[in-house]
Order: sequence, then C-alpha cells, then structure tokens
Amino acid sequence: MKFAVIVFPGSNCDRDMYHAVKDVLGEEAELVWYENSNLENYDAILLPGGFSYGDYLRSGSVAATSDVMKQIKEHAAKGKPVLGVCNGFQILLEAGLLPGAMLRNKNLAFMCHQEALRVANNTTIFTQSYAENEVVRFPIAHGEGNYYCDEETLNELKQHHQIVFTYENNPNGSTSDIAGIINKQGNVLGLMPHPERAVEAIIGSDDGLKVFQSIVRNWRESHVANV
Amino acid sequence: MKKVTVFITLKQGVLDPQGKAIQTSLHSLGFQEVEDARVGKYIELHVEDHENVDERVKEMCDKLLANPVIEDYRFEVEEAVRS
Amino acid sequence: MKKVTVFITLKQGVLDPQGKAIQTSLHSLGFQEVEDARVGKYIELHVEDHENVDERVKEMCDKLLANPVIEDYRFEVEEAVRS
Amino acid sequence: MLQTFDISPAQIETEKLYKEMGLSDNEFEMVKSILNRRPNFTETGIFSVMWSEHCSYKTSKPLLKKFPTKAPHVLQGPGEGAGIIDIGDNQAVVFKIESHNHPSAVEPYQGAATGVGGIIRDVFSMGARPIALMNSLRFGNLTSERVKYLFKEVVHGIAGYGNCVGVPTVGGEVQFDDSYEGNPLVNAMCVGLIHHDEIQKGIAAGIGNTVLYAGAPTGRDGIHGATFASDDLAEDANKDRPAVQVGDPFMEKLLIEASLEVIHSDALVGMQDMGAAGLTSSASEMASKAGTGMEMDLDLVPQRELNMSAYELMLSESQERMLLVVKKGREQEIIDVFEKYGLQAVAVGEVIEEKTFRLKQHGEIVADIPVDALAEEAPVYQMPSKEAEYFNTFQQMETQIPLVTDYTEMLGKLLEQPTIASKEWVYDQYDSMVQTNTVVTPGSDAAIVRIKGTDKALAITTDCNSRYIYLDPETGGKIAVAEAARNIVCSGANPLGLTDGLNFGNPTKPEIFWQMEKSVAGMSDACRTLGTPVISGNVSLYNESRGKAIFPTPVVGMVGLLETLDHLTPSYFQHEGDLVFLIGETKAEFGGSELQNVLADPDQIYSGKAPFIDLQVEAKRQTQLLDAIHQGIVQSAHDLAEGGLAVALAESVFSEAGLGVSAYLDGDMTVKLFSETQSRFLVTVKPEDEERFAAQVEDAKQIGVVTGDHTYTVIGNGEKVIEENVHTLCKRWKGAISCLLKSKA
Ligand SMILES: Nc1ncnc2c1ncn2[C@@H]1O[C@H](COP(=O)(O)OP(=O)(O)O)[C@@H](O)[C@H]1O
Ligand SMILES: [Mg+2]
Repeated sequence: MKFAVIVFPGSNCDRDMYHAVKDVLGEEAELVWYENSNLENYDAILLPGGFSYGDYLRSGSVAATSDVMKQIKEHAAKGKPVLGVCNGFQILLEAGLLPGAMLRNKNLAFMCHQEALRVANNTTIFTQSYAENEVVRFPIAHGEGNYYCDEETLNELKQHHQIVFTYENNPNGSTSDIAGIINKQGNVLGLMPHPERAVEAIIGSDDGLKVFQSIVRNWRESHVANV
Repeated sequence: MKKVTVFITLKQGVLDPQGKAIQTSLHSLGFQEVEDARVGKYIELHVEDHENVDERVKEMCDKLLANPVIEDYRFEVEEAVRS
Repeated sequence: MKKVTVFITLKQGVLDPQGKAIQTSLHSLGFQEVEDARVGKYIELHVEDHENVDERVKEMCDKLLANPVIEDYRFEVEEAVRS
Repeated sequence: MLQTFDISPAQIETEKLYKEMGLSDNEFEMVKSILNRRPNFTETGIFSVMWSEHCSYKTSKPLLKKFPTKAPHVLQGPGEGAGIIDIGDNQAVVFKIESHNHPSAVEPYQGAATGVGGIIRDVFSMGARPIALMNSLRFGNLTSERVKYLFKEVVHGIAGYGNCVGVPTVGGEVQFDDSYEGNPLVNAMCVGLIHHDEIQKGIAAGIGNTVLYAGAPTGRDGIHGATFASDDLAEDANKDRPAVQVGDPFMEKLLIEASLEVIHSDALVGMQDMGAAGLTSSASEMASKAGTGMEMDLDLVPQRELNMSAYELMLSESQERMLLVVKKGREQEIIDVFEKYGLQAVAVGEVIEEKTFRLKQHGEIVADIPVDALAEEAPVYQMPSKEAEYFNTFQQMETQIPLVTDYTEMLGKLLEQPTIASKEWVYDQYDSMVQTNTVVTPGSDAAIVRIKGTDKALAITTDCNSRYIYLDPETGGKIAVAEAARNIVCSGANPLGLTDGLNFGNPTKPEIFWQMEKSVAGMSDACRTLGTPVISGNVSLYNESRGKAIFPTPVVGMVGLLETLDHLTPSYFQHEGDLVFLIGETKAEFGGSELQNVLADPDQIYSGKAPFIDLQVEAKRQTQLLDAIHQGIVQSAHDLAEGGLAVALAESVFSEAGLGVSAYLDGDMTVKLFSETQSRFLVTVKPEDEERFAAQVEDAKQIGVVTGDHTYTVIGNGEKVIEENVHTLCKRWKGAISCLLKSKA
C-alpha cells in the first residue's frame, strides 16, 4: 500500500507523518510537493499538520484553494482514504470536504499536550483496529481547534455516526467535544489531535498507530477480496 | 485603480472568544460601559480598474476571503487616491 | 447606546505577511488585478451612552485595542440600532 | 530618522552627526585614518553598526578570550553563526543562544518572535536542520500590568514564531525579579543536527563568484537595531519604536527548507544569515573571513518600500533574509531551488580580489571601505573595572538562619513563587513535540530530544541564577555552569559543551564591568573543571532602565549526549518503596535564596554570601552519579536548586504516578529544608540496589522513602514537621502563574 504525504509550503508535520507510516509502520510512503503532483498512483492521501501558507487569513484557507485539492477531491470521490490531521483537518474543512469550521481555542492560546480521546466510532476504515469506546492518548498542538458547526450539521453528523473522536476533557471549546469527524462516504477523516505523534512509546504514546494500521488493514482486506 | 475595503465579521450566533476577551479586558481597565465587543477582519485591496469590480470582489470573498460557514462579509469600492 | 466601529491597520512600512499571502493567493486564483492587500482588524463595540464617548474610545484604543508601536487606528461612533 | 541626501561628509564631522549614530570622537578619527578621507553618510552608518557592541564585541572581547573553547570533539568554536560539536557516527550538534532584550522591551510579541527567527537562521545557515528551541526569560515580578503584558506577549511571540516554523520548543526557564522590571530578558537558543560533510561556512571565497540575496525584500525595519541593542533603554521606549522589526515565520520555514536543499549543491560556496546590522555585517564578514572583497549593486537588492537610500538598505534589519556566495555561472541552479519555495533569490554582487567592500547605487559608488577595517580591525576596549561596593558588605555579613515557624505553609508559599512555580502556563503554548523526537517534554530538569535512526539523544538545558551572580559574580558564574551540567547529568547524559548569553548592564560603569569580568572568570573555571567548552554565545549589554542595571545574567545553554536511551533517567520519583538519597551535605546558606526572597523586606531583598561551591567536589559527584545512572541503579535523579530540598522533594512527587514521600531529617529544619547549598542531588534507588549505590556515590545518604499514599511527610528530629497532601501542594504550584496573571495589580 502506498501513502502520499502532501507537502504544502508551511506544512511542518509532513516528515513526522512520513516517519510514522514508513519507518514505524513499514509501509510505502512518499512526500509529495503540492505542485505538479500526480496522485493517481497512491492508495491513501495524508494531509499533515503545520501552518500551510502561514495559516494567514484563516488556517488552511489558502491551501484549500490550491490545485492539488482538485486531485484530492477526485481521489476522495473514488472512495480512497484521505486523512487530514490538525492543519490537514482545517484544510479539509476549508475545502468543503468535511462540514463545519474551526474557531480559535476558547482560551485564545495555542496549546500542546497529551489529551485523552474517545473513539466514538470504531467502524470506520481509520478506526477499526480500536475497541468500541476505547480511550486513547494523542497529543494536541493547535491554536484553532475549536470545531464549530450549526445545529443542523451537528444533528446530521450524529445521525450518520460521523463523529469519530471526541475529547474526554474538551480543551478548546469544540462543539460536542468533537476532535475528529468523517465524511458521509466514510473515507475522508479529519482530526485535530496528532496520531502520527503517538506512534512510539518513547515519545509519549503509541495509541495513534492503530489509525494507520486500520487504513492498511482495510486496504489489504479489500484488495485481497478483489484478487 | 480602485481601493476596495472588505469587512469580514463572524456570523450572528457564532461565539467570538476574542471579542469576549476584549470585553473582559476593557471592563477590568474600567470601561464598564462596553456592553459587547465583536472582532472582525478588515482587508484593503488595491485593484486595477476592471469592468466588473464588484462582481470580481464578490468572487474573491466567496472563494477565499470569507468562510461562509462562520463569516459574513460586505465591501466598499472607491477610487484609489495615489499616495 | 452607541455602536462604535474601530478600524485598526498596520502602520505604513510595517511588514504585513498576511496581506502578502492573500495577494499571492488571489493571484493564483486568477485575480491578477489585485496590486496590494493589507489586513487589519475591525472591532465593533456596543457602548452605553456616556458624555465623552469619543474620548473614552480613544483611550480604549490606546490602552488595549491597538498596538501603537505598529498599528494605527481610527473609529466611527453612531447611534446603535437595537436588533 | 536622519536623511542621507543632503548631508555632506564635512557636515558629519563638524556637526558630530556620527555621535548620533553611535561612534565616539575617537572612533570617528580611526575611520578617517582608515579611509584616508572623511566617510560619507552611508559609510559612517556602516562603521557605526559594525563597531557597535552587538557586532564587534568591543568591550567584551577581552573577556570572551578567557572561555575555554577547544576540545577534541569541538568541530567549530565561537566565530561562525553557531558552534558545532561532534556526537559520533558522522553527526554533529550545532547550537547557539541569542538575546533579543531591547526589541522585546519595546514590542514584546515581535521582539521575542524575531529573536527566535534570528537564532534559527544562525543554525540553519551552518547547514544544520534546527531540531529544538529553548528560551531563557527574565521579567519583573508579576505585579504590574506592564510586566504581565510583557510576559504574556513575549510568550505569545515565541509560540507564534516557533510553532509556525515547526521547530519544537522543548524547554527553557523563566525567573522573576524586580531588577528586570523595565528591562526584560529574552534569550532564545536553537539546536541543530548536521552531518559532518554538510557543514557550511559564511565565507565569500572565489574571485568572480556571485553574491546572491535570498528571502524577504528589504524594508525600513529595524534600522540601527544593532546600535539600539547596545544602548540603555530610555525611560520612554516609545522613541525607539520605528526600529522594531516584524517577523514572518512562514517565510522562515520556506527559507529553512530552501537553504537545507541548496547545501547539497556544489555550486554553493558560502552562506550566512542577515542578522544584526543586516546586509552590512553579513556581506562584510563573509568577505573578511575569505580574505576577499565584495562589490554589490544596491539597485539589485529586492526592496519592499520605495526610495530607500543606501544607508537604509545597508542598515535595515528586515527579517528572513540570507546571503549566499555561488559559483559563477551556476546561479540559476540555486535560484531555482529558492523559487520552488516561492522565494526570491537574486544576484546582487560579486566577490572581488581587492579587499574592499564597495557598494554602488544609481550608478555611483556610495561606499568603499577596506573589508578588514569593518570586521577584524574594530576597536577593542579594556574597560576599567572596580569591585562593587555592595560585594564587600555582603561578604562581611554573618550567616543568619531565617526564622520559619510553619514549615508546611512555607513550603506552599515557596511553591507559589513564580520563579519556582510550574511553568506550564508558558510551555503549554509551545509546540514541544513537532518532529516527533521529544522524549522528555518541558517540565523536567533537561529536555531530551532523540536522534532518529540511532539510539542516541540530546539533553538540553538553560540555567542561570542571577541572584547568586549579583551577590558574588565569580561564585555565581561557577554555579550557573555547574547547575546546567547537573541538569544534564540528572537526565543520564554526558555534558558536551555550552553556549553563553551574557546579559549585563552598562559596561562603561566599572562596577558592571567588574561583574562581567568576575562572572566570566567563574564560568571559565567551571567549564574547565567540568570539561564543557564554550562553543558559541552572545553578549547583550546596556540592560538598564532608569540608570539601574539588571542583575548580571550570563545564561548558560548546555547540551549533553545520551549514548543510549537506556540511560534516560526521569527527574521525578518512579515507584513506591524506592529509597530516597540526598547526595551532598547541607549547610546554612541563604544568600540569594528563594527563602530570602519570600521573607526579606522589599528594599534589600538579597544580601549575604552566595552559596559556596567547590568545583572539584561538584565534578566528582557528577561523575559518580552519572556512573551510577549508566550502571542502571538509579530510578530518578533531580538537582537541588531554588527552594532547596523541600522544593526538590515536592517537584519529585508532582507527577501522574500518584506517589508520596516520607523524609527523615536531623538538625536545623530551616537549614535542611530550605538552604540552597550547591552540588546536591536527590536520587531514588531500588532497595536491592542500596549497597551498590552507596558504594558508587560517596557523598550520598538515605533520607527517606517513596510512598504510595500521595502524602508529603517530613519527620524532623523525630517530630512531624510537614505533612501535606501532595495534590494540595501541586495545585498551588501549578496554578500560581496563571493566578498572578489574572489578579489585579
Ligand atoms: N520559558 C520556558 N519555556 C519552556 N519551558 C520552560 C520555560 N521555563 C521553564 N520551562 C520548563 O519548566 C521546567 C522547570 O524549569 P526550571 O524550574 O528552570 O528547572 P530547573 O530548576 O531544573 O532548571 C523545565 O523543564 C523547563 O524546561
Ligand atoms: Mg533542575
């Protein structure tokens, strides 16, 4: 299975994402510069964290308008997995691949520490290696992770089980403790906490590894089935 | 040359933590009279003359400058005074 | 009740990386006509009627709202329309 | 701002305009004799920034020579952008600290942010990837609104910049004392990792080669920043305000990536960042180091503003700019790399044989200066030195043991002092984990950053207790280095070397110069004894407000190496039942202590002698402790610092492990609990390792056990003197800073 880690100007968790997939998980991965890229040959797309375009104007807003997003939309439309973490999640929201928007953290400060998360839906292709309602620890590192959507959208998210991760102790004011959501088709996941920073016990937690393992497992299963 | 001023504000109903913080600080500085504070963005563009300036600016706002999920915008176009 | 609108802009000559990024991005979206973009803040206050509204707002700007080292400000005061 | 157009060289001399730019009468005469004529306006400006303390170290150079800078593992000592130390396997660690005190006093957010940006450029311009940031901060006590504002904005600025560029801020220190009220200190340190064959130097070699300018266009920001950094902070800092630079961390991130890509091209000859004194210092230093000259056409320099004069272009301190020297004919390869990242790179000049620095603008020569005159021949002064009067008085004072009646309450009070209290409010705002190498995040003795692909890790710390240095600069200087090394050793790492950030008042005052001289002497002694060479550093003088100097603050930034992660040792207690050992005896030493701070009257807070330190004893204990750690018989190790044993015990139980401690002490409880005697460590050991440990570490004595009941207990002379719930203590310690920030002045 081959992962593409999209690198925008200002991405800064790109290497971390690459390290998690390539070195820790042992899967194929490439860093793909946002320009002139061809995403056809990749099985999954990872949008890393960071400050694409300095997060000027609104986090993720400029990256969301870049050409590569068209390809990512096509890739998503084919049902292939797309995972956006932190800034990657913000880009997915700005690009309209996921509903809602990010506001500044309720205390207006950037925050970085481990947070306890609940796997609210362990039936997605990103979470099937977790137990139901498993509580895990991932680091957060963001200034604008306060997820917002209107009532109607929230009801829809709930109805379709699109809320995949929730905070146990909501640190930033997110609506309904939302830490991560998935699209209706179930192949585009955005989450603020960093699973790629939680792949080795030595750096604080390896609870995030299962996100990547889930993607691989699902891909293997469907490809074995296809053969 | 036109000078375009775009005002972007958070939608009614969207919580504005920054505005809230400003209000609290103003109170603690003794400005009790402040009943509400909301923070928005103010973008000044200098734009070459163009047939449909209004339409083009609207497009810029929709495509990039404002996020319709949380923000409203309005803009003003005037003749730019060269400085 | 008064509605006060404060416009805060970066001083002439102060680097505005945000404006620069917006301009570049508008260009790449095909809005070549944009020659310059500067970003500022726009703060809306609702203030109880007070003898010296203007003076008080000026004080708020100096003490908190604007950073006099790098920013300029101006403001408008109007009668608030209750919504 | 002075305008260049109409001012003639004659006018500069007769009206003594050079003085306004920072040159003395004498220096102006030197300039004239170097040029064999009067300098024009641009040239006067160039000399004044290059000969400012910030660029030339004219008063500190004689002192800096005293530092030991050599060792077999030092690949690059002071002199380049940053120093380099070999860590084996063809890898090396690059680091340096830098101050941004004056800009931060004027505009705290941007001042601190651009300080971070500057030190990162120093490191990646050597060809190293920046892997960690530290910051060492000093503020007045958190009682006035202004100080709170400065503190909050400095932290926001560091976060705003560091988080965006994607270099983790892994640690630092913050101390609060009245002496910093009008003049906060903001020192930032950056650590980078490099392969030996990637080391770049800032040289302009190869006659005919092209000088490339890369990064942000030049604006009028920060003109005269370098001389401004060498001035006393005026009471009304407002007048200096136009000099403040604004940073763009996004641009910096792109510059890092582009610069680290071009180092792989053999078209690149040299690279240097534009820091203090911008284009002037980077260009002239690169030429001077290579023994060449340089000619530049200022019309080619990218400009953000209209009608910039040669003077403004040469002195601007616009951020995020680099200067490169590239082989002739191969410019495009390099330019293409920068363009990939959306950055401008343009040829602005060439390396010439004649050792002169020649600038052209609008077809005319606007400056023509012998290169070495700027860099190497800058004047050096031996300042007069005089022992401070207070020193003698303090040395004569009898040691007094302060009166403490309620030990539990005193412990709680000490834990609430902002200098001791948890700095979580600060470091939670920093991305301390990006790059996924941070093994020990802020909150321990030293930060630990692993090196991917190996089993090694780096330990990093910054330390400086300026209260001791104020009381006794020489002893305090020794302590600063020793304390840094203690923090490194406690983590299980071997100290490699250090970078120093010398922050002092006005050096033309003999008592201030004496402080500098003595503390450098003390630091040098400690460096020699502990085997930690100085590989880089920074000097920030004139840190005064209203004529009053800050406490002398020579910050030590130290890096150590963990040969294997197996040696990694936590600073807090690990298991119920472990034995608690104290290494080192405790004497009655309260000069400069936190207890003195809490109890003293506000007019004369610190007095008496600084704690004594014997460097031989220090070295012995560090070696023995490190050996014990490497043998695997140490469960946790923590050094004793501000607040003494009582605070160290508390810090050791403030963890998620839910442990407590029972300690048994004899003697004077105030001394045992709160004295700040040096060279002491708190160590825990499994009961079965007790004998091995005691045999290994001579001066260790068991003082208690780790308990599982979440209670902090001290039995003194057979009686219970402290019994408190750990959670209660922890809450006071954790909440203190945000509580102070919220409370009204
Ligand atoms: N400005 C800061 N930035 C980041 N971390 C900080 C800062 N100040 C303190 N810390 C962290 O808080 C912890 C305690 O700091 P300090 O009390 O100075 O430790 P020590 O006395 O052991 O040197 C350290 O881990 C340090 O890195
Ligand atoms: Mg320590």
